Amino acid sequence: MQAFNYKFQQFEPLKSFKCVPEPEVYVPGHRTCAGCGPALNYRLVAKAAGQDTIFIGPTGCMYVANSSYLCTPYACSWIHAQITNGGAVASGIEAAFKVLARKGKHTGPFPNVIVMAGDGGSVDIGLQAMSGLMYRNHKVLFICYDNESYANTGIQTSPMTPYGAATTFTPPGKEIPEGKTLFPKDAPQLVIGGHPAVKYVATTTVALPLDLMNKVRKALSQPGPTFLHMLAPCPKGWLFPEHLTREMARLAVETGMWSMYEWENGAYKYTNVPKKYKPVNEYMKHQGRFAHLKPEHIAKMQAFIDERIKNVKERIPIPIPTPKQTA
Amino acid sequence: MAKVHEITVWARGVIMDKEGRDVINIFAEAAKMDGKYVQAFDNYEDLPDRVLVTVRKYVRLSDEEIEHKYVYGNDEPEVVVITEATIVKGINVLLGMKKGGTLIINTNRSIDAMLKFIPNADLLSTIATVDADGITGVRTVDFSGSEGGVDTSGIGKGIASPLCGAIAKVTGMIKKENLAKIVSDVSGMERGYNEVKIKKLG
Amino acid sequence: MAKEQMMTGCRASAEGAKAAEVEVICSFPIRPYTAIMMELAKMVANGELNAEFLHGEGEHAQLSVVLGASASGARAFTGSSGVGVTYAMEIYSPMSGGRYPAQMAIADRTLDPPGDFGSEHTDAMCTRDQGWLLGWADSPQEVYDNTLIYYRVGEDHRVMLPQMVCQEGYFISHIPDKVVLGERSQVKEFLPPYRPIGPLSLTHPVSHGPQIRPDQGAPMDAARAQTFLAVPKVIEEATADFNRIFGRKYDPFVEQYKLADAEIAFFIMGAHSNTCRTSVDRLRKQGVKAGMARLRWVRPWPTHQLAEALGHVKAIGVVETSTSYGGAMRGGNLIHELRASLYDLDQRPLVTSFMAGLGGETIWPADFDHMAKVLTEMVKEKKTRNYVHWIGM
Amino acid sequence: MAKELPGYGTINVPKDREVPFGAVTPAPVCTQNLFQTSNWRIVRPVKDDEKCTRCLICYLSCPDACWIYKEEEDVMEWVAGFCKGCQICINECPTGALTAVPELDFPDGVVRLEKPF
Repeated sequence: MQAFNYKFQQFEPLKSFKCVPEPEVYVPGHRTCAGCGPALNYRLVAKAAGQDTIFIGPTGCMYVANSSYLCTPYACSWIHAQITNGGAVASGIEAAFKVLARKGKHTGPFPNVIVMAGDGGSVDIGLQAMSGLMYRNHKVLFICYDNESYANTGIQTSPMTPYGAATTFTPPGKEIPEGKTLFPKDAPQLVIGGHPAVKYVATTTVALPLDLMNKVRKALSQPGPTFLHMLAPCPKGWLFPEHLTREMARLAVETGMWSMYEWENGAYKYTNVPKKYKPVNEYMKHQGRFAHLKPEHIAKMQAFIDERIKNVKERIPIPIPTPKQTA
Repeated sequence: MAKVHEITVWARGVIMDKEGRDVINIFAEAAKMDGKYVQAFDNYEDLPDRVLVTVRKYVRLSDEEIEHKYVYGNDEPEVVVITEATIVKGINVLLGMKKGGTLIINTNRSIDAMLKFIPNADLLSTIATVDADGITGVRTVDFSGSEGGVDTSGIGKGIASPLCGAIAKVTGMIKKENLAKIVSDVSGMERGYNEVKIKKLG
Repeated sequence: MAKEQMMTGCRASAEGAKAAEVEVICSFPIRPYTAIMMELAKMVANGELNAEFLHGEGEHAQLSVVLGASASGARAFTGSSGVGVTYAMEIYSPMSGGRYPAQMAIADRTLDPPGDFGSEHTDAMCTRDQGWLLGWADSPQEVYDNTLIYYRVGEDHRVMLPQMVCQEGYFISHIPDKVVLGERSQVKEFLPPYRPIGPLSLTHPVSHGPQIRPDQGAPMDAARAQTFLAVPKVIEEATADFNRIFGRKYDPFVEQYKLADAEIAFFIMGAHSNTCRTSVDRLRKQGVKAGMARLRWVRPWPTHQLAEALGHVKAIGVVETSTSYGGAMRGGNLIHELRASLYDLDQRPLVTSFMAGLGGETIWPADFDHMAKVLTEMVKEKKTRNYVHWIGM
Repeated sequence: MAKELPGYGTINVPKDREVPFGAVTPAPVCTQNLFQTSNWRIVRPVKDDEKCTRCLICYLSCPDACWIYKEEEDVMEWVAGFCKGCQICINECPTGALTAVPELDFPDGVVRLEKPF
């Protein structure tokens, strides 16, 4: 391969809130929910990445609610992708800018190419395209903003929906009292586990804006594909009052429902590990989607989480195992 | 072509989406009991609804079979129902109304206080307020009825019952006795009927 | 004058893409089009073509990649066959609606089940209502030529639509035939560089494909429909330029072979038109006034040109190599549109269809003789007895 | 040809119904003014400047970018036109400088869009 200087952008970490870049790249004037976690997520990502960015928006809330009726909130370039193919469209864009740069048709910095996909667009119907992108070593940041359901279509279960959550496709009933009976996929492990080109993966949430923005900036400074898994609480889908969006994200970290870590070239680094984890019910009790659960269901969730955070507590630098589902 | 009476209900996304839908469904059901031809549906473009976004729900009512059923909304509402009072500040809810219409608002504020936010109140012959939130104290949230699905959680448990009681009293388009057979909160409905404040304008 | 070479349609397609200096290529293996990508991969590996060559994880990804590349201002190229074409179905409308003039090379293959490598037009015909430019070549030479012509038409600012350059699997894709490649200067004169409209850019940020309301949908559709009204003129210009620069004699839409005084005619597209042409000659020697009309563009469909070319003929046999199960004539796809094209004539020719070449079966000269016999009988009887005839069945 | 065949007619999309070519629109600058969201609010956050420490938490908590730090005056400024009234800022404010006040208590901020969007 020819050595060519594509002028990839490099980003310094932000030291404090005061250092956060002022320009809004995801501007106000969009149809996302009041208190929308993914919207806050989007705004922080866009702020961290800056104007020289191209967003790929696979179908989902962050497409439909953001780009309603020919009005979009993206002050940088943005393109819709199908829910299936965010990774592939991003690949095409990245490849195009590479060849255009080589031919002198694109000058200036290489764009930050960022896919903002929901959980379904990342690890369910979008998994194949995401995996293809990761495998092919494109310089693309793939972000899964995880609101734990297909929210745009009216809250249907996705592989990221937690056990026990009520969705419109997993309504609790006499025969199936817990609603959702399956445990979710482990998105970062899907990426880490099988993509040698990927050198940086991290999890973060809107509860920690500086952490989130710095992980974006770190990811964008890598030469190849990167993946960020972001917990973005959804007041509509999770049924909590909209002012608690960041509170829910915080509680997710404090109860172990969400683990904060970075994976870089094979090494794990856990952050924000609570001294003592709160019981999962501290998190679940605020959310209407769990309101139907009986104590035994909550115990089952607690057991699942206990297993998952075992290694985190002991700070063992190995992948967080996906707990086995019990019958 | 028999006249189609248009009733538009405004609500807030997610937190009152079911409440708004309950109002139109209860209204339509009660009117049907009187032998009317009715349609009740959500504004399709307002879906998927987002927390706090304004959403519209429609009833279309006629003495004969409705000739053209496939419209996206009501262009000339005769009755407008506001399930959350702040909406009047942000939107011209009387858009398309012919002179002589009716506006019913769920609020504990005075009619005159509300009128301050309605510069085109000259279109109204009647304005009414009812404190539906005060009467029931609950709102129900349930997604199962959205997107054309079937509601599972009982109709009119929240603010829809008192609001429908108020609508019956103010408009006379539906009967209280019929409502009593439909709503799950009959006493709330009756309180709405009895406690609604009505003011006749010009 | 460049020298004549023997090459397959796959190679010709790759040569066409190379001549067009495509910038982003996305591959996925499926027979028989695969060799197009094999050839391009070599060109990129050898440094003959400065392009990004991506291995898509499927046809759906292939189309998605070229969509992204085209939106970014790169000339993009991909291709497929058979069920690969249909696997990518979701992306066809977004590509034409977003006005991304990328190109897809198709070497036809019969749709499953079960697996059949043979050629049948049904794969690419599935996309005929998706807003793409679509047509079949009858030789490796025409594959090469069409690659350039289609890019020129598709990227014209009056058009801006994706294109599907089709050739039959095996017959064209794998049997070498004479090809004269264009000179660099000829290609340069014929095909200007791709100038995107409102591409993804850092200096002029844009939003591609925001949501619309139902009442904005009709204008979107109308805009695409309007474009198709403008395409024929662009095709005529491009074909005339191509003929002038490269010294060829293409009719823009319909090749008319011995049609002027024909009583019966075959209506056909693709490879089997070559056998058809020789059959027309043979039949002529036997005293049968036969002729042939070969369709070069399925989209846009040349309604008036066909009425003009075929209006005077007494009976037409549509040689169909596609299926339209349960369709109006219970045969293939072409007869519907041909009959519709002739409907407004005062004297309509009799039209029937011949299901031939399905599953990749060859069409023999004797089959054309048989078809001619059926058509001659129709002329004699002055009626169409059956809408459809299954050749050899 | 003896007979003139029908044509395809013409398609004229009325000016007011035109959709941008390929649905490609220019990106907004600063705010998307075609999409006001102030009418989503039931309450608005009211700030007590005495208690505000300019910690910027509200600024980085708002999905709709409705708190802006004005450096010259050293104050936080609220963006009335887009605040949806989600109250995240009120919940997150560490000093209790923000309170929720019903929007109807304010005579200002009347928008009255003809349509919701």
